[in-house]
Amino acid sequence: MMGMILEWLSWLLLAAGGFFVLVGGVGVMRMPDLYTRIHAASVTETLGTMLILVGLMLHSGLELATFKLLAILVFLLFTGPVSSYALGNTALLGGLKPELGAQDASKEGCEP
Amino acid sequence: MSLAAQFPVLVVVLPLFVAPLLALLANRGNLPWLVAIVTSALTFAMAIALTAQVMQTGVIYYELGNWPVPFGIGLTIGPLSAMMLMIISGASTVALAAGRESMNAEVGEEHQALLYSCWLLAMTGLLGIAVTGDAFNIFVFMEISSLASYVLVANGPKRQALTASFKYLVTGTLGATFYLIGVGYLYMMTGTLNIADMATRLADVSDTLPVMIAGGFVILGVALKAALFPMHAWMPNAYQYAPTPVAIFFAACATKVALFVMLRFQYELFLPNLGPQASFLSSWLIPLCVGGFLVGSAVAMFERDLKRMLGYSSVAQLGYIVLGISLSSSAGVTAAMIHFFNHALIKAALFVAVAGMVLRFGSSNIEQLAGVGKRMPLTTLGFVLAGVSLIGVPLTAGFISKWYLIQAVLELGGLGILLTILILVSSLMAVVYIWKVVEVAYFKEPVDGQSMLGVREAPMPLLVMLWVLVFANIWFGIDPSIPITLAKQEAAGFFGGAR
Amino acid sequence: MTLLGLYNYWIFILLLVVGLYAVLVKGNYVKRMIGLGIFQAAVFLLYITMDKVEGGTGPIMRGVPEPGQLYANPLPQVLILTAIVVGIAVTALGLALAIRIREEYGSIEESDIRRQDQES
Amino acid sequence: MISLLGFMTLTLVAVAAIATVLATNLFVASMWFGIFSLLMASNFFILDAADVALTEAAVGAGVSTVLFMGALALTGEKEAIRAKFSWFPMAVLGVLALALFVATFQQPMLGDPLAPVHQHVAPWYLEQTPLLINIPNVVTAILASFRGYDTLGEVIVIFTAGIGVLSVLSFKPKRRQTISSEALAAKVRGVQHHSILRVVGKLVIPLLMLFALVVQFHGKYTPGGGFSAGALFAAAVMLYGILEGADRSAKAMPEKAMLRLAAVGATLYTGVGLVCLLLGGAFLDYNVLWSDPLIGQYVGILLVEFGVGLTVTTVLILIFNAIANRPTY
Repeated sequence: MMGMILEWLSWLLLAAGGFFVLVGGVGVMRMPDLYTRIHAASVTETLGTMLILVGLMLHSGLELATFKLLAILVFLLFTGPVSSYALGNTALLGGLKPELGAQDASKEGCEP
Repeated sequence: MSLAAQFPVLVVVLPLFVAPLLALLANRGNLPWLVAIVTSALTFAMAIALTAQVMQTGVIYYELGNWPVPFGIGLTIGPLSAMMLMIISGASTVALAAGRESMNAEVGEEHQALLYSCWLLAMTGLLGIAVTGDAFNIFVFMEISSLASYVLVANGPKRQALTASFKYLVTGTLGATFYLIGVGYLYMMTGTLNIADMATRLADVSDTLPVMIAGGFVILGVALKAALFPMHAWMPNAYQYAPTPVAIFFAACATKVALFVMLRFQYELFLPNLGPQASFLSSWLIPLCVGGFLVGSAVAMFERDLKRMLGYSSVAQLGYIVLGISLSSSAGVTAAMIHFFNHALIKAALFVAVAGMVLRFGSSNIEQLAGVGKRMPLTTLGFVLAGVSLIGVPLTAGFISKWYLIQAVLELGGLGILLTILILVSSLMAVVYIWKVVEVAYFKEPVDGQSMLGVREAPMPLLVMLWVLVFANIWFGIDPSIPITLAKQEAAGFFGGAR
Repeated sequence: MTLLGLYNYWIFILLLVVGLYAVLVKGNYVKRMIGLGIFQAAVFLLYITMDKVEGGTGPIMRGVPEPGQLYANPLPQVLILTAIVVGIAVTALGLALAIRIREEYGSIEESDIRRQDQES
Repeated sequence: MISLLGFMTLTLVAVAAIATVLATNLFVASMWFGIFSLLMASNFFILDAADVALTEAAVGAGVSTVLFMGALALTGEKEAIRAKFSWFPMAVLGVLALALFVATFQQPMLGDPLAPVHQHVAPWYLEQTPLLINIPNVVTAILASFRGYDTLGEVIVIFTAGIGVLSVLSFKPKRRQTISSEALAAKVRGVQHHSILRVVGKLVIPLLMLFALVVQFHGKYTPGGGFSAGALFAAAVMLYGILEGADRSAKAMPEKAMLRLAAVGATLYTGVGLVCLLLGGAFLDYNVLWSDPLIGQYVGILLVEFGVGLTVTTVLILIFNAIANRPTY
């Protein structure tokens, strides 16, 4: 019985993770400029991957593989957001102005 | 095990062991050069000992790591491999001995430790190919010699050396990767990598298409590495812009090792097993060789730069060797092997003479070398005698190889006569471009701007090496017993069924 | 079923053509190095496709292997480990040459370099 | 099911390759090349080639992308766009592709156990390794012992590339150098103040180096070995160089020391072979290294793999430092 619940739970998590990866993918296509795309991509990176990894951990039960998956999860938790930050920071330093901000600012006439 | 029994692997491992240490030497004086030439001379001595042993006892086998051959890597040294070992290590020793001063002139003091380390690595790669019996191992050592050769060419004095080296890198890597694809297909169909073992297992799959494609890829890859006619653009460039001692070494043996691989694959693998299809592969090469030696000699006639001219003449001479290989007959193999040996002697002598002239005149442009005959009599005479051997006048090594080539070609009947005429035409063209240099050297007055005061005879070691090579040319013209016995032994090996 | 069986070879052919096209046609030296990289990666794919055995795992025999266990063929993997390092060695040298050519000629485009050579 | 996944990844690989060639901005092209290598590595893993996947990921996706970035910083970013699509080479390649395509129908299917590849040499390795060398990872056994001569050639190839890049880049450009590389790095550090990145870097780099050492010395039991370990260690140093500035990574791993260590690695490998020679065995015959041949093989492979790892690491760091510290024009 316990195995059944775990099985269902892991399939559920995997499906949810898959869905969020899909959402992230569509978001990256639809967003206008780099900065908004980073938001969409980070949805895939953090939420989608986490759900899939936890789903896999439940799937493989208490073994060495689970610990390895946990290590990957922690590693991704650190490097995922940092790489998005690095991308955004370098883009800003590189002189790429965020698109949406520019339109509202020009309407109200203040510096972006 | 006695030391002599270890020679087959030591001949490759000695330079391989010394080269990394040589890279660490500080660039003090000519210490790197000294280490390089001592190693090269020792390797040459080992190669001669191996050749003597092969001539008595036939093929030498050596299993690395004591693993049985199809599972481990085995070294097989037959007569052809022994001759290649001698040519490679001999050419390297001669080029180092003759080229010290011109290397100091063309490459700065601070780059020489790395340069001579790359020189030894290039020699190691070539020796490794000549010795090994494993198809993938040939690829690894081909990469070692190629990488080291790109670096050697890139060290040339002028900036064009860099683009010449880059083109050589792209062509060489394409060739090596085509060869790798060919070996991949062969491995896919036979399941083994050792060439001898592959030959035994190829018979039952020989009619399938992938094996034909494997043959095509191997021949194409090796032709790219050997600068066969349509794909030869990189070679004259590389010889012209590389430092001259490097040109001596490469002209004598670098491209010939690729032909050595072609000969081994053609005669050991494709001919006995593929039957009719194999002759299709080789007959496809004949028009390329004819194009090679006609176009090569024709372009050489109009070339202004001496080294570039000799580069194109090398394209022509390699055309003769590939013609010998593509005849797929015992006489063809003998002719090809003899020309391996003689061409190394001729080209080494020519380039050593050119090195002397470039060292004293500072440029290899033929017009600027006017009056070199008067100022550097010994060097120019050496050049002329080597040129005579290139043309194939009797009593010289060139004549012997042309003689055996024409004998082999005539076996083809009607086509043979046409080929003989074409060979003679290209020899006439050789006369023209050698005469062009002779005319400039002896009968033209030096260009007035040129101050002839500083020009004196070439340095002593260069002259000694030049005349050693010229005498070798003449000696092997009169008594070609060594190359011929090796060639006959190898041909017997392929066709006699001894293997 | 043949589609899945031979798909690897078809992708190998496609990569071969894409890599060769980039090496032969593109003028930019760095782009040609990338093309060379793709061309060599295609060869890696050809070798590693050979090693797969249906129902076999990686060639690691931990502990006493139960008799029925099939293993992938280890030999192509060894060859490709060597070929990958050859690829990176050639790429590194090619890029170093491209850098020096850029400093000497001011550009790494085949057309500019040929023009400068003809002028001098 | 797995081969369906393989089918997907291979299609992605083809798409990535075509995108790489079509991209005209070279930074975009080298990014695509990194993605292409990573997809290729995942495909290798699906084909049961774990060692190759690890090496391809570390070398293909990691090191070569960094080298391309370094080279592009010193050369032009944009590619001269020649719009015309030249037909002749494409026609020749098309004919070649057609010939190869027709040949594929006579080639063994993917995963076919009766293919000639699995008949002759491979089963011997799988049977004999537990008896002769007794280490679980058969790939490392073949790499270091059965075909040790190949790997020796391999170490020399990577060493040649190292001294080749040094020799080519040792010619300092003649034009006046406006700003020294140290000053340039300090200026860049000032502007980009990657403080967050450097903090996380300090966390990740030691872990990456530790993982590289695990891969190096655990290579007999799990996928790994000299090549991938060397590439991983070099990737860690490159990450340090990128975050902290190339002059600091050059100070941490000076060129002279790297060249010496690379030479030591190469001669260590040849030295082990020669020792076997002197002890009476054939070249690279580890059985004679110890009284019991199995331990001899173990010791031989350990030393040889260490030589490979040392040379690959130091040469890749050498190349990175040489390219990253070259003054830009």
